[in-house]
Amino acid sequence: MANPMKIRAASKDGVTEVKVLMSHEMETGQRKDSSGNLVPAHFITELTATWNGKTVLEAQFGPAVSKNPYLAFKFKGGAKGDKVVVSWKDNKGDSRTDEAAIA
Amino acid sequence: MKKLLLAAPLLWALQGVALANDELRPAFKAMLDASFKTTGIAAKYRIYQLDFQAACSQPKPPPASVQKAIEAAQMQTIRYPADGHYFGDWREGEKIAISGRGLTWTDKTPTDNGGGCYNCHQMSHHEIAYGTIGPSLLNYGNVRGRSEDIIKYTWGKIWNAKAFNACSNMPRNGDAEILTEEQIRHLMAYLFDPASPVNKP
Amino acid sequence: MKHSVLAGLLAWAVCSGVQADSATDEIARYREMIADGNPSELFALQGEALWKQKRGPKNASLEQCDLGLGPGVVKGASARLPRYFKDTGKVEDLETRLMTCMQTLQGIDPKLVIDAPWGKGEKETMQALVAYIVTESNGEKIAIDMRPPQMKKMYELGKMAFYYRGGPMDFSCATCHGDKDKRIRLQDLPDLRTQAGAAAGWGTWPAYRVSNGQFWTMQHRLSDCFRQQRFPEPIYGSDVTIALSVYMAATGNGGTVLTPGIKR
Amino acid sequence: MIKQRREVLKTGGGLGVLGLLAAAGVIKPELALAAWNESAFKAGSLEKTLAALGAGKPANSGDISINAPDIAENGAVVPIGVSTSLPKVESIAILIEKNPDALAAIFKLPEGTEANVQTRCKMGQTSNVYALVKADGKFLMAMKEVKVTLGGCGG
Repeated sequence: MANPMKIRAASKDGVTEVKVLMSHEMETGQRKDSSGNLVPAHFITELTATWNGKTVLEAQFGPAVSKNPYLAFKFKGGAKGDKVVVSWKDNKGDSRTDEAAIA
Repeated sequence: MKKLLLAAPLLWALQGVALANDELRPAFKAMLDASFKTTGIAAKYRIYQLDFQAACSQPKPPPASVQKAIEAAQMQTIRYPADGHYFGDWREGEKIAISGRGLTWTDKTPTDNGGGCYNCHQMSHHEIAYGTIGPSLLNYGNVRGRSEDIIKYTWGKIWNAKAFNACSNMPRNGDAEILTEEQIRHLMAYLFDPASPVNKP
Repeated sequence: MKHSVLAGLLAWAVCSGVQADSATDEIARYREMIADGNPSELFALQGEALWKQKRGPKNASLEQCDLGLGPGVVKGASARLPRYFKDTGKVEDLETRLMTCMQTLQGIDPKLVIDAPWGKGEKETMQALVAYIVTESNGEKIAIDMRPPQMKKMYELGKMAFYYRGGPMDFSCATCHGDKDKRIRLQDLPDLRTQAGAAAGWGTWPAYRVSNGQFWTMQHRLSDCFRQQRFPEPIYGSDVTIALSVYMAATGNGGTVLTPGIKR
Repeated sequence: MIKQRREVLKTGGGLGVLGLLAAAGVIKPELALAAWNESAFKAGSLEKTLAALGAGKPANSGDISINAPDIAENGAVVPIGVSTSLPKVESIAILIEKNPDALAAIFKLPEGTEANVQTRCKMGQTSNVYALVKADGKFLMAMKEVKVTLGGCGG
């Protein structure tokens, strides 16, 4: 199972900033291992972020996004204690959902 | 007189260091023996020192007389090209200068070690990622000229830098068989060729 | 003629100087940009769970582990390591102390940690635990207790190891870390002989390495230094690694702990 | 490997039906975006990627800014942020010209989300980085060069 994300959400002057760190290899499929075999591609393809059930961001990633991806974005609204939920899925069908309360 | 006065405490200080080290030397040797193991081509015997390595293992360099003796001995190791050909292809030289690979426990048996030159030296007009442990070699051929003396000196310096500076930070590329004669020729071309990016902006 | 050559030389000297400075500034900007959002946090998250998780033949957690400030105290512990531990009669760094705790509390054989490849098996556990523990010392001062004679001896041995030249490239630690304001490629090299340099070096490792996406413990950092030095491989947790750690940490005493770091 | 895939691409095989339709301009790219946009992520060159995204040849815009360093200490992690003052932004894409496949990421921004995203990308070498913004139904673009340097020791 995939490891948890680290999500930070902070609201200031009516705008919530969300910062997400995801634990993922983001393997390009073009790298060779020590014995010379291609390591199969394994990367997050889609990500969705919601605030109180409303979608605030949809993203699609290619394998060029760095290992252990980082993402930061801002949306209008959000009160302290509101829930921000982030979900991703990868090209092998693995997925992960985590949440954080807005600080 | 003044000199003498200054020299005395300095000598004591040196002796003090030497004493502390001497007492601990057996413990230090035992520690190294117990702490390292052979992995891949990096055999354990690499922790045992050559004489000049030992002499250059203090916070301060050894006395001038010791340095002179080391330099003289190391000078004997330099092999100049038998056929008198000092220059190869600067393009190959650039690759060798850029590569820092070779001789670690994750490397295979070496035939294509890097020179690791950019770790310490500025060289090309175009490469910004250069180290500053050694002096800048930018425009080397243009600045130093291309006389026989400077060519021989440069070859010798690459082959065994310790012949010119006993405790130099620079590896003995030829003497320690880090680079082949062929590779050193390429590096020489990289340094001297007017068309090389070292000399041509 | 001579003058024009000189002028030309001066021109390139100035230009290259400017170029190098702006490159250094840009690298500083790059580092600033990646500092926020250090993936070490992902490892720390796992480490905290592992600290509390019952594991090993004794099915126990590490919550009673004494890292030097008493059983279970994690806050500030790594800022005071390495230290001399009376219960083992040894100077231990964070990782060897954790191995002691894993053995005594959980019954996990230290060999399982020592023999595992980096980032695999019990070394993966170790790296997560370390990420968690060093995060809990962020912002503290490096405070190595140098009173025990065992620490003094380790410091002297570490200093000897620091200057010890050997291997096919004749390198010592001091070759790269024994002078001020030097860099290798574009990476600044901390001068580990000085308090400021040692604090900057010791105080920012363990760290997440962006080049390979791995979290490196101090043992891993030191091992790779020896690899690049073309030395043989130091055994995990061996005395040479502890001695060098004591030398660095004690030299950096009073500096600020900024762990976990994020490095190239 | 890459070459092989490009060959496949030329002949049209290997593309999802949806991707094919999108590439042919039969359906709107937005529809393809609902699922992972394989045709765009595997399009290869910048030009082909822009085509696969239905962006054609977008005009440059001074209202888009790319927040990335001039020099990256390591190509494995290059921080790239895109922000714009353009109104009605629907999506933002990050493209890296010299990567095997130019497209790195696409962000779809619902109303209320600011046109300001940051992520980190891999760059195999020094390259131009493009930010493609779709605002009010129109594609616009900005560009910035990022130099990638080699690291110390053995690298």
